[in-house]
Amino acid sequence: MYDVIVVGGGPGGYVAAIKAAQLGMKAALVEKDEIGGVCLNWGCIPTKALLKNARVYQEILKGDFFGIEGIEKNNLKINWEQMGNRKDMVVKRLVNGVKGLLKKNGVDVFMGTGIFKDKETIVVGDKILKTKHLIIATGSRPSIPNIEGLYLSMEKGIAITSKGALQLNAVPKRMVILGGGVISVEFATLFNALGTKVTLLQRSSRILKDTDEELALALQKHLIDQGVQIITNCQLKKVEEDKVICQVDGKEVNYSGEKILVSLGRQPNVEGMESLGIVYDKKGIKVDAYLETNVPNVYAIGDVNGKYQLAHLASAEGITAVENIAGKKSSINYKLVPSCIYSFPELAAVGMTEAEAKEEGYDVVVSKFPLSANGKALAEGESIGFVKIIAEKQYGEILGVHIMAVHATDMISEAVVSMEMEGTVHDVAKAIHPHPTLSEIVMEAAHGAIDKPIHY
Amino acid sequence: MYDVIVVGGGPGGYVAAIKAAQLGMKAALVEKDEIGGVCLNWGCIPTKALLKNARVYQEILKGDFFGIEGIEKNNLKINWEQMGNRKDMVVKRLVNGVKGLLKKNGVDVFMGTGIFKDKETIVVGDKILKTKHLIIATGSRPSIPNIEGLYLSMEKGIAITSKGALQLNAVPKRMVILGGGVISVEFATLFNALGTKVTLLQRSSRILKDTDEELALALQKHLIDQGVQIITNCQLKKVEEDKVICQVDGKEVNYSGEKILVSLGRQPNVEGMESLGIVYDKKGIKVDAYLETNVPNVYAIGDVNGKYQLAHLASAEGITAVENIAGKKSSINYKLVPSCIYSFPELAAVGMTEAEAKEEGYDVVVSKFPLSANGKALAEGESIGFVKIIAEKQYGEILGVHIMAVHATDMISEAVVSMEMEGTVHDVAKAIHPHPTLSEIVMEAAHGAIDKPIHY
Amino acid sequence: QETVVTEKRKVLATPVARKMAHDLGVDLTTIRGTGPGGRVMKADIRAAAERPQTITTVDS
Ligand SMILES: Cc1cc2nc3c(=O)[nH]c(=O)nc-3n(C[C@H](O)[C@H](O)[C@H](O)COP(=O)(O)OP(=O)(O)OC[C@H]3O[C@@H](n4cnc5c(N)ncnc54)[C@H](O)[C@@H]3O)c2cc1C
Ligand SMILES: Cc1cc2nc3c(=O)[nH]c(=O)nc-3n(C[C@H](O)[C@H](O)[C@H](O)COP(=O)(O)OP(=O)(O)OC[C@H]3O[C@@H](n4cnc5c(N)ncnc54)[C@H](O)[C@@H]3O)c2cc1C
Repeated sequence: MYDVIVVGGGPGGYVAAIKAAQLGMKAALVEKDEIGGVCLNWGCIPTKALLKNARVYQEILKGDFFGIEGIEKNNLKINWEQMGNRKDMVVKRLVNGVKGLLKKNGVDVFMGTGIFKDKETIVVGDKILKTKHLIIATGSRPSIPNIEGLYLSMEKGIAITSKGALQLNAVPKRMVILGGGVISVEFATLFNALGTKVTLLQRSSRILKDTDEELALALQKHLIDQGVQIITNCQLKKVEEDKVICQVDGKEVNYSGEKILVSLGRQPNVEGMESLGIVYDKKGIKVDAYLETNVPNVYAIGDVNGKYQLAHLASAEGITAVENIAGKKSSINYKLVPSCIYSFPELAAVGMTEAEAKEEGYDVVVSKFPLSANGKALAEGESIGFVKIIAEKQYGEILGVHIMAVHATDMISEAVVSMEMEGTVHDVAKAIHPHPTLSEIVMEAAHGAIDKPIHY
Repeated sequence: MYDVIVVGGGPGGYVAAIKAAQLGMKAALVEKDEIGGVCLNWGCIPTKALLKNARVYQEILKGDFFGIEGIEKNNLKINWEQMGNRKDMVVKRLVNGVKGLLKKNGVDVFMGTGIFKDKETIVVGDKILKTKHLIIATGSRPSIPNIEGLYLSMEKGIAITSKGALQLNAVPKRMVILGGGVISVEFATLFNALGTKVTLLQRSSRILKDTDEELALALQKHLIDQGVQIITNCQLKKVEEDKVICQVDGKEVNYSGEKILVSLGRQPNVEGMESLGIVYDKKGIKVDAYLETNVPNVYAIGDVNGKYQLAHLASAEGITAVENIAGKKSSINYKLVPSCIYSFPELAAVGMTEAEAKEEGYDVVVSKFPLSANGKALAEGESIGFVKIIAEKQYGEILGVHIMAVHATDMISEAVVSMEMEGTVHDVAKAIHPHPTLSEIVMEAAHGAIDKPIHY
Repeated sequence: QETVVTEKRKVLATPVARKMAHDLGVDLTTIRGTGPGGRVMKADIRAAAERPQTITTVDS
């Protein structure tokens, strides 16, 4: 009899299993495919490894500017195979690391599909496992909408999902990306930087609908400047092999690509749980503030509960669920979950957008500061972007921070921790930020929210 | 009659002048050389611009690893002139930016040496300026110790200071660096990366005496691995043109270089202030907690007060002095001043070192987490380094954070803001850090200070 | 007779909680924080301000 069985070995599940073991529980983890889930194997990590390669390529192309001579641009060649090998090595090392951690912490790992018999019984192959608590962490998979011809194109290997894009044999000459969410934007960045002619088709009027409008539009403009073709207000009609037929401004237009990347959202893996009597909808399994489902002692964490699709949130939910199993009443403040986009430059945000804060009725002060007025940004030759702080007026409490900058994803944690402690713009302004760093823009924007920034 | 005259236009002085004007004071700034001071013209900014070039060069050399083919390493050439031009353009743009800000805020700028007549009177050329308050922000210059033959070598242009190193005609084949402080380490990093054979001579048993020992030793080892020759416990005896004669382990040894970089500390610019009756010593002008000198209404900020030699502190002191002139009782918590070293990888720290915390009698918990267990670090191919959090046991209050990592300087602000708000390891552990980022190591170390990290 | 020595604990409170406590006249030292590590959050102050005042008699 286990204290906890976790089904699904992604960043939600494996973290939950390790945490449970660390708290002294007898824990098992069931995974049907690869330990590490989407995140380590076909998500966060492989994409970031490839993006790094693309970034290095872009820097090499700018060698002259940085005073490095002797690079024959015409002789440069993308060795996609080597890029893939490096990516695979990184993934392998991390997956092995996680396996080691599971072992070290004494988690029993069962490889195979977990079949949900009842809330206390999980069957894996010929093993019947019994448990007091169950954590469902089965994750998500791409949604493939019912567009005429799309399945056929996928069967022919022309239309692909993000997983397929990570396993291509070569860098495609032309690629059409369906969808304008985070994953689409990251792949557009990647392939555009590697020389692919990318066309991104977006249903609504701009990319990145969950991102603060000002940042999303700034990035959209920058992507276009960098050569990505972005078609907004575009209704998909039909796919004919390598051709996507759609309607834009009332006219039928078509775009073709060697590959068509389908990135139109993801759906929860909820199949096979009928026997548990768990309540779920299209978005995912319903949970309460403590991540417990309608069935007592059964929890659902990560992508499968449909809140957000973020690996760090999956992990945090894993820890939280386990703490609740241990009797603590632990919950997550979903207003303080950061999200990142690894475009060039990066976007990172936490808290409310300007629009959300106004909608919620806050008396809002908005302060912005551009990278172009920051010494480090100029010294690095990376001066595109800005920071935007949204605070409420009475105390100056920070409600949201949005950053567009080359290292935005490393910078946002300052904002997360500040907001975790209900920090105000006064605190951030008073904290001496080192010079010269990009993080000074956060301090300057905080000054601007109180009074005036110095350098603008 | 001015409300404030600021003498010295570095990051201390120009920020003070702008802040004074923003608060409605009539303000003047006196600068004898270049607006922006050491920091913008011959310090923080030009060094970081050059370091970026060197970093790009290093990435280019690793092109194969990142899957970029067709770079003939033998054909690569450092175009030092272009590197210098880019650096100069960055400096010029920032200096012009500051000039624009001074103008926009209505600060009167006087170019020329400020002569201190009395505490109310500054003479610049043929102008006699009167003021109610005076801020001394005259900065510092390199100390040149009285070593036999050193002046002669300087006269011959072989021995140079950091300013000289920024104005070299070519990348030297061999360079000897005297001293193992921050500036020495940054130049060692720079020239070593550009192919110079660098020898660093250090009096004590390790480089970076103010840095946490563990980090300093880790960087020292890494620099040696990268090809820098570091001679510790080295007593300088004599310089003979391009040869430095010293004593190591009781034996006389000598090292020679095309250039000898003298980086043995800096001394305050306190000359010509006798008429003010200001108290100062070898380190600098004495000030109280409000940055006021022994002479009422006369303040001293930045390098000239000898506290630390950090541009961001100079600026913060500038703002603080002006706030005090405006009647606020404002002061700086010197325990919360971050310091950064832009080596490859970078070091950044705030608060106490492990040794300091123990000396002060704290019941200390120390938690470390390595980059090699961080997904983003591996994806970037930058997995050297670690974070070290020092907290006290009772509340878990963070006393010091020390980071060695490729983007450490952008990451340290999270720690500064946390400590500014008396944050604990509980707050930092609870704050959801985005995945995959280097900043996750800070969260993991916080978990480790409470209990156990997940990924180690 | 036993003497009770109450250790003077430092109050961990968020910046907003501190200001709000000041504005609402709540004594921070009387609040049990619900934040990480027992930190007093603004919600704790709001709850305390809404609680009916209890009259305490102090023995001298
Ligand atoms: C291309 C791409 C890039 C991304 N980049 C980022 C990023 O940079 N940052 C970020 O935060 N998020 C990113 N994400 C999202 C992130 O990958 C997910 O949010 C995260 O993986 C969710 O974790 P999880 O544990 O909930 O589920 P998953 O990672 O989906 O893991 C679920 C696991 O459960 C297993 N499983 C399912 N059913 C069963 C069963 N019945 N029995 C046994 N095992 C089962 C699956 O095989 C899988 O391994 C990205 C996603 C994609 C697709
Ligand atoms: C190579 C190098 C790299 C550095 N890198 C960094 C770094 O990365 N980060 C960091 O924080 N710090 C760095 N520093 C330190 C930083 O430059 C100083 O701490 C900072 O410049 C101090 O600012 P300040 O305003 O006190 O004085 P300064 O910048 O020294 O400016 C003083 C100004 O006063 C003027 N002046 C002096 N006397 C008079 C007079 N009588 N009348 C008129 N004008 C006068 C001078 O001409 C000068 O412009 C570096 C220093 C060096 C040398």
